[in-house]
Amino acid sequence: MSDNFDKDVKIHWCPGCGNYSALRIVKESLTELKFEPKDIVIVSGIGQAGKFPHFMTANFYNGLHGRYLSTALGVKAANPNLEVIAISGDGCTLSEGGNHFLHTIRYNPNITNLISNNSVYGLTKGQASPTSMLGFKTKVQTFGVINEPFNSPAVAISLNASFVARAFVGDIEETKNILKQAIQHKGYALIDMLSPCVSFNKVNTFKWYKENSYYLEDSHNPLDQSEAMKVALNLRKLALGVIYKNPSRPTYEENIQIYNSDSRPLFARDLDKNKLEKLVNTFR
Amino acid sequence: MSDNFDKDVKIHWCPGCGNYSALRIVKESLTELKFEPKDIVIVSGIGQAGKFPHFMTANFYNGLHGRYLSTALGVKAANPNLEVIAISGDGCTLSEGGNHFLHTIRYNPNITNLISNNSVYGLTKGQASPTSMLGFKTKVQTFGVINEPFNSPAVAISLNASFVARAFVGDIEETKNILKQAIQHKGYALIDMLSPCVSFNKVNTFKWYKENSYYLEDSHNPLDQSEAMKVALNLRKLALGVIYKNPSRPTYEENIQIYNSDSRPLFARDLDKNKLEKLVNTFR
Amino acid sequence: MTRSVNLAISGQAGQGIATVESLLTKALKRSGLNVFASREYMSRVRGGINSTAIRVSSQPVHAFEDRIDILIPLSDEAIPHLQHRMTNNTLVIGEKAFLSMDLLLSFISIEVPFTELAKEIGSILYSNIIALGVISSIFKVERQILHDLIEFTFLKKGDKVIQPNKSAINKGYEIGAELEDKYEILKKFYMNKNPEIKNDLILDGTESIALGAIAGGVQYECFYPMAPSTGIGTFLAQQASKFGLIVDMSEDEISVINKALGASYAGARSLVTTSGGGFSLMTEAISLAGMLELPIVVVVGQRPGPATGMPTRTTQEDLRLVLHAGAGFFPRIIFAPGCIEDSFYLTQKAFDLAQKYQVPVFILTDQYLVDSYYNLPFLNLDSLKNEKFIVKTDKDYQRFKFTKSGISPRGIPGYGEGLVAADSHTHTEAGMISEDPEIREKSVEKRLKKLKLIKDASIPPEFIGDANKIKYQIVSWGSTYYIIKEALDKINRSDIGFLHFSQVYPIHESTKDYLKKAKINIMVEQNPTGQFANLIENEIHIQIDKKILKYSGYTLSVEDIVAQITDAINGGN
Amino acid sequence: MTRSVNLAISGQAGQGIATVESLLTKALKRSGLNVFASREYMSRVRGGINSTAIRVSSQPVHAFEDRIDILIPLSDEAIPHLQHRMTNNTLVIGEKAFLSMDLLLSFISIEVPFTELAKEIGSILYSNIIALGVISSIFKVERQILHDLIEFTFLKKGDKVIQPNKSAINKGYEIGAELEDKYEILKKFYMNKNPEIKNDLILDGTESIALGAIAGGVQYECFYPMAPSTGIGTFLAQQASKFGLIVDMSEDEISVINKALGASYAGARSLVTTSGGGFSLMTEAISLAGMLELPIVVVVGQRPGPATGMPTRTTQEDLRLVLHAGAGFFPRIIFAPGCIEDSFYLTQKAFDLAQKYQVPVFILTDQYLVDSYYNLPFLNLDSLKNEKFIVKTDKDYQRFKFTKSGISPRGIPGYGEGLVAADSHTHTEAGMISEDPEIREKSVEKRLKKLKLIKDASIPPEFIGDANKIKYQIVSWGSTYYIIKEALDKINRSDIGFLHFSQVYPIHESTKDYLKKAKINIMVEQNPTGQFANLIENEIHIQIDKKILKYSGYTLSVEDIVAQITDAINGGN
Ligand SMILES: Cc1ncc(C[n+]2csc(CCOP(=O)(O)OP(=O)(O)O)c2C)c(N)n1
Ligand SMILES: Cc1ncc(C[n+]2csc(CCOP(=O)(O)OP(=O)(O)O)c2C)c(N)n1
Ligand code: SF4
Ligand code: SF4
Ligand SMILES: [Mg+2]
Ligand SMILES: [Mg+2]
Repeated sequence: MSDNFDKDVKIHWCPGCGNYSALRIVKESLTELKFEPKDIVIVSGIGQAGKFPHFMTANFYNGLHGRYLSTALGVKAANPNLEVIAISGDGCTLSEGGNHFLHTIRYNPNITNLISNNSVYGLTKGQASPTSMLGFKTKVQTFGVINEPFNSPAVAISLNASFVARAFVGDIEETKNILKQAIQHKGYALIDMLSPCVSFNKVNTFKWYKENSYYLEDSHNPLDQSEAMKVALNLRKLALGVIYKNPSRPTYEENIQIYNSDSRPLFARDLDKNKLEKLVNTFR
Repeated sequence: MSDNFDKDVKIHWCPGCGNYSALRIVKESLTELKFEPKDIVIVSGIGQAGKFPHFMTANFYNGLHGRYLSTALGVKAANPNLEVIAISGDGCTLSEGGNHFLHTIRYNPNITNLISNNSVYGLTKGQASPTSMLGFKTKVQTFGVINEPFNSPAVAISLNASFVARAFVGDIEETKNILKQAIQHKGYALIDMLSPCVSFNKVNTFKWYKENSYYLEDSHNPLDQSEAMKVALNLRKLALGVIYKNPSRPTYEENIQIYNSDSRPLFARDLDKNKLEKLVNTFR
Repeated sequence: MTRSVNLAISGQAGQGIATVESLLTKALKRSGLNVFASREYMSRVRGGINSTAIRVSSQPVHAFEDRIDILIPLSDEAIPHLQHRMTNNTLVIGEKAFLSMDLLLSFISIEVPFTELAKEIGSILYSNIIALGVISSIFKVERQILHDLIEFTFLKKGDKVIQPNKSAINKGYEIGAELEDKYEILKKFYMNKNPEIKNDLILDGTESIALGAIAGGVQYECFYPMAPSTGIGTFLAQQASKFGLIVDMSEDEISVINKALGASYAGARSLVTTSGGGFSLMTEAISLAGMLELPIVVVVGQRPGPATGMPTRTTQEDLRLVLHAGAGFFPRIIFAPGCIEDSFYLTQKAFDLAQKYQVPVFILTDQYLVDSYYNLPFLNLDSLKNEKFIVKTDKDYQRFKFTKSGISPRGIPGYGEGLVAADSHTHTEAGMISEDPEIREKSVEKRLKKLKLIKDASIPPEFIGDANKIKYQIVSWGSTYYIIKEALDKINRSDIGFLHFSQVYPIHESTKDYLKKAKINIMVEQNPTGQFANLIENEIHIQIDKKILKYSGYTLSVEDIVAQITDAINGGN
Repeated sequence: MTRSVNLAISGQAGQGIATVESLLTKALKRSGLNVFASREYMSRVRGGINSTAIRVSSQPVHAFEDRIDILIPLSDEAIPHLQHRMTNNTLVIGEKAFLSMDLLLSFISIEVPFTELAKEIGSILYSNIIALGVISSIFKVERQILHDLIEFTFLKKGDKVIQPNKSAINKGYEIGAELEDKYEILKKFYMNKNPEIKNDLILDGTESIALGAIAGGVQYECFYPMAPSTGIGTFLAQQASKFGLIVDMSEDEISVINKALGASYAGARSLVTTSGGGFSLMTEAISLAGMLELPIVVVVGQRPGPATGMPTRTTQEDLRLVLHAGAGFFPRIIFAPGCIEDSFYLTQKAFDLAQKYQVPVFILTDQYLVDSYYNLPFLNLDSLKNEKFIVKTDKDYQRFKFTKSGISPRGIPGYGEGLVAADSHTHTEAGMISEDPEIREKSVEKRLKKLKLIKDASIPPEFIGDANKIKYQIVSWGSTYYIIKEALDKINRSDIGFLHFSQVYPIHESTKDYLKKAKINIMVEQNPTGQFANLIENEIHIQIDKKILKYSGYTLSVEDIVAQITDAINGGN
């Protein structure tokens, strides 16, 4: 089904890691939406989830830890025609990259942002992440986590993000469904994607996620910010599905003046020398 | 009234700047709460508001643009007995310092955080800040601000901050009242302090703030997160007063193990050589 | 030798000194006089004490002199602030309150009650414009030039602003005429005019860099405001829609550089503008640019540090920062424009080289240069090519192909059939993570090869003097160019040469020969340790013999250089 | 010359190689054999191919050799991965599936069906422990030592883990005995034991730095995980409550350093630990430390760059980064420990110097050193003083007093009657913002004075050899110390000396004399450009004659050095 996006490489993840399902979900969704690898840019940071683009066929930019949302925004600014999937871990996105998380939401670029959320630092071998639960013990957090868990959907809604969802990689079909909506959404679309780390997180396991999550009812109105917020604030039972949507915000690309009259991406453009000459002459 | 904290220096702010009132409010509140300058550390970043500590008598640490909340947390960690007031501008706190804003809230150190919010970059002469309104025009934002304004109280509540308030420097008595509550609150206390910039923000003037704000009724229950959030999400009419309070979160200092059995600040302690010797010997 | 009249206007922030400076320099130029102006100001929005220095001359002037011939004080702090630059012959024109006689300075003073006169026109705000009129009158600038400028400047504000300003100008001319009748001394400021320069450009360093960026085809400028580089972003923002340029004032410097690299990856000509502190935050991503081989132009406006330091003052102390920023090894290019023309041409060139070699290119400037301006006849746009240096990819495109030159043909996602990778790990030709020691070695050698290419193509230093006669050679880089040049003109000794670098890394191989020609090489730098002297030593293993270092945060002046070179030479070797 | 048996164990991440390594080295040492071990591993949690190299000897061993005498392959990639280090005499002990005969390598192999045997005990997980038993038996380690270690290691996990592991050990010993009967060759691995070392310490670089920090009185450690420095923070976290130490894993490296400086301001002995990329993000705050004159110790574990590079590999390429990080000029100290003992003592000293001079002190280490360990008799704690270097302030205390030495007495808020300022601008003695050129000059000179003091007190390089006989001198810094030392022992020529630096900045003034003694100075560094050679040239204006540079991401070995030095010398001059 997803052969266009398949890549014949050894995958670096541990057997059983949630990222395998995530990979399948992404590849299949893109295939089903009829994208070609060359239309797509996968932008990622550093971490286990950050290795994502190495394991599928597409353009990619695997940059620094924490900075991928800025990269993604830059890519879109330079060429709004590219479909950008920005994916990285909970640590990468919310810890090192917290500031870009906040501000990218404010810009509302038309990108799909998957946080592969395993509530732990996988690649660096098991420290607590911002989404780790209170009391979660590790080699470093020897007395357990003391910091309030980072509720990324709630924060996103508080910033009036234009699309906020949560998904669980254990459920491939539903997650594909959510992802496809996110991709088709115009503007920044966040998916807090729950993805177990079988090596370092013995609390938030596949089973745990299954037991501690539920799908939003059809009656849930994602257009109502306060209602969405109420849902998001509840961390005891994790809502899956599209939590919030604000279709009225223009995208960043729409707000970029220069694309109003000329839709060519930047690389296809040239300097207008006459205009420059005129400008220089205003300094006489 | 506040002579202990007064300082005989030329103040660098423009005549009419909201920071003058803020300075008075801080000095008087501290005096009324019977603090002495040597109990206090004012921690600030860079910006007009960041110059704050130079204009009053106290210990101070005027560090880098955007980093003052981390500094403040470090100060408290090393010596929980010091009373720390962390103050800086909206740009410093929410733009350069956005990540520390998020995570300091998660730690919940016992500090008072005043954002001197003038919705503009004062010191660098008039660019839009994260709290500038949509459409706000400047020399740089020539077509007006396109990014969703940063709603710091809402973000703080979404992270379950332990104290969230908004105040307006135009009302000295009420703001003192709010500030005193913030100082007395155990844990991180945020005040989004509206403070006009008379030089660069011709939209959010004293008059504008007066007209676009209201005091919360006594009936408002700051302990209810959803209710508080509703209040905070409304940017059309700005609520003044204590919006949210979560008294159940332990402070960061309370969570630091080493102060449980020994309350001495770090500088008063010494290495226990015997313990080190024992530890070294475990490697035989 | 160049004779100039040096005028200073000083007062508080918010008193409109910048307006006078801008109008006056334009007016003087349009009347046929050469001008040079430079500003010094505090990190304040209102109050404090700032000044502008304007040199007026029949010959071209391009450098800062300390000496003040005419001072217009606009506050009582003006004279104390500038007295070290005043002489017995300094003429002060101002109102009584600002003449602070208690300083017991001897200078010549002429009282003009600017404030009173301004009030008569309608507001004390006009005092600076009256002063502008007085000076223009003294320099015999046609009044119409001022009127035209006023009209142009306040076009949008309409007649109710234009009219009183014109009246203020007229008032100034009136007074100017009166003064000339009364004070013989004013005659000595008369200078021949040269109609040819009337149509000259007049640009400051900020404008020149920004125009250079446009000429270089900039398409994506990202910045976070920080003195002294903020003006570049502001300028570009105002030109953005005209030039199809995206200007993004971002949340912080880290996002700035990462966005710019993202845009560069997608094919945009990217620029970031910052200062030392903001640049520091970009360090990690500079190294990323090295790894991803993405073109990027980075303008760093130097200001004195460490840390916040003196935000609005000048220095040349971030060369080592820019040279060494980023973990690991990768090639880079550093330009340090010596003048306004350089600021334009080198910025343009920076874009070309960044694309060509797929490396970060730095423009190292400083507060002195960005805030200085003078007239110049033209900027040559004829040779602009802005080659794209990208390829349309085919199916098996590999972004990091090992080639003989070290340069891999650069593909852009969405242009061609191929896929374009960018990977921050050590990677294979296809951009896949690799831990293979051979891949690492080849990758390092690829980068070394590129550096060699870049070095071979670097700009030679400019030598002024008679290579066969020199015993001493002044070596410098960046913004001190004209200051030293004028000083050497003044000293006027054929045994002193001048070697100036506008490309400071990698340096051209001719440097060795140049340095060997002089018996004593004397480096002039505005930092306490001689950073460029160190760089030269590392690159060509020649030790600079003497260093003239200044680090007060205030620019070197022509007089400083004259004195210190004289000293250095007389101090023997 | 040291004779050692070099053992390698190689398999996938997650197969428990680290456990075997740790148990085996301890066991060998406790039986009276010297050990050296070092690890190389991929940036993976499971899979891939990793290895540990363990040298066993009657004499002390401290350096990495390429040559493998015995290999235990735990996966089919082991032999391909390590074949370049194998010889005709390499003995491979492993199961058939991993002996990959198709490589047509000639080596001696002994088949042992570890997996099968492990299954018999209850799980394939025990294969590595059986292997451990076999090796221990070959080296004649008393079985009880292994049993004790197993008990201690799995204490918390209880009997159901301890028992099968003991059985696995026993199985290993059984097989070991059988093999010895069968294979004459195993006899040659016998080595004399030295009971004196049974009680030695055995430490890796990570542990040694962490213990050094505790010895230095560390009170506040802040970090964000990043290979290869993460282990230090982890170690300290586990000791935190015992030593009254706060360990904070923070949101990012920028907060890390700013928190640590805040804590330092309030009187804590602060430490941050990071690697090149994370350190890059601290650049701005390093400059802040310079401006605020706050003590801070910064450990930078080097890994190959640029950017993410090779996270788990080794290099010596961030000297220039650490040396030049931060806008503006301010004094700093950089240590680069050469061995495990150095790692301890220099880290301890770093804290003292940071407090004494109120400057940032850097410990530059690398993956090779933090992941290497060997036995050593003791760590000397007797001379630990940890002087506080703070004063109780009085009412008119001024934090930045200009003093003759350049050092201002350091006050702490809340200790005494005075107020303590910290200001990131150029500031007066009281810490107030200043734009006064004289204040700036005095501040710069204050910093220059401190650098001078620091330089005068710096650690001289260690010279090994006969100064009067040497013609060649190998110069190195940091972690290559023992590798070069052993290589020079092997080469055994009296005309070659060795000069090693563990303080790399500022360098001791004796350096000049040392370098002048040799006709040809040869620098050995693991980076492509010779960063330390450049540093030396800038500091003392002597050019290093030759450079041996490695930059594959894999450590230099004793063999590498022997070959390259021989080459360099025969290449003549
Ligand atoms: C600036 C910087 N700091 C630290 C690191 C080290 N690092 C790599 S991945 C990672 C955390 C990974 O956690 P997460 O983002 O949750 O991804 P996961 O591995 O769990 O998928 C860290 C700290 C780095 N590469 N760069
Ligand atoms: C790293 C860094 N980037 C940029 C600056 C320049 N800068 C100083 S203050 C400021 C913004 C000030 O705005 P705000 O924080 O809102 O404070 P205000 O002046 O409005 O009180 C900026 C961008 C800096 N000092 N450091
Ligand atoms: S460590 Fe965790 S997140 Fe990383 S690959 Fe293994 S299971 Fe997945
Ligand atoms: S610029 Fe604005 S914020 Fe700054 S001092 Fe002036 S009025 Fe206040
Ligand atoms: Mg994670
Ligand atoms: Mg502001």
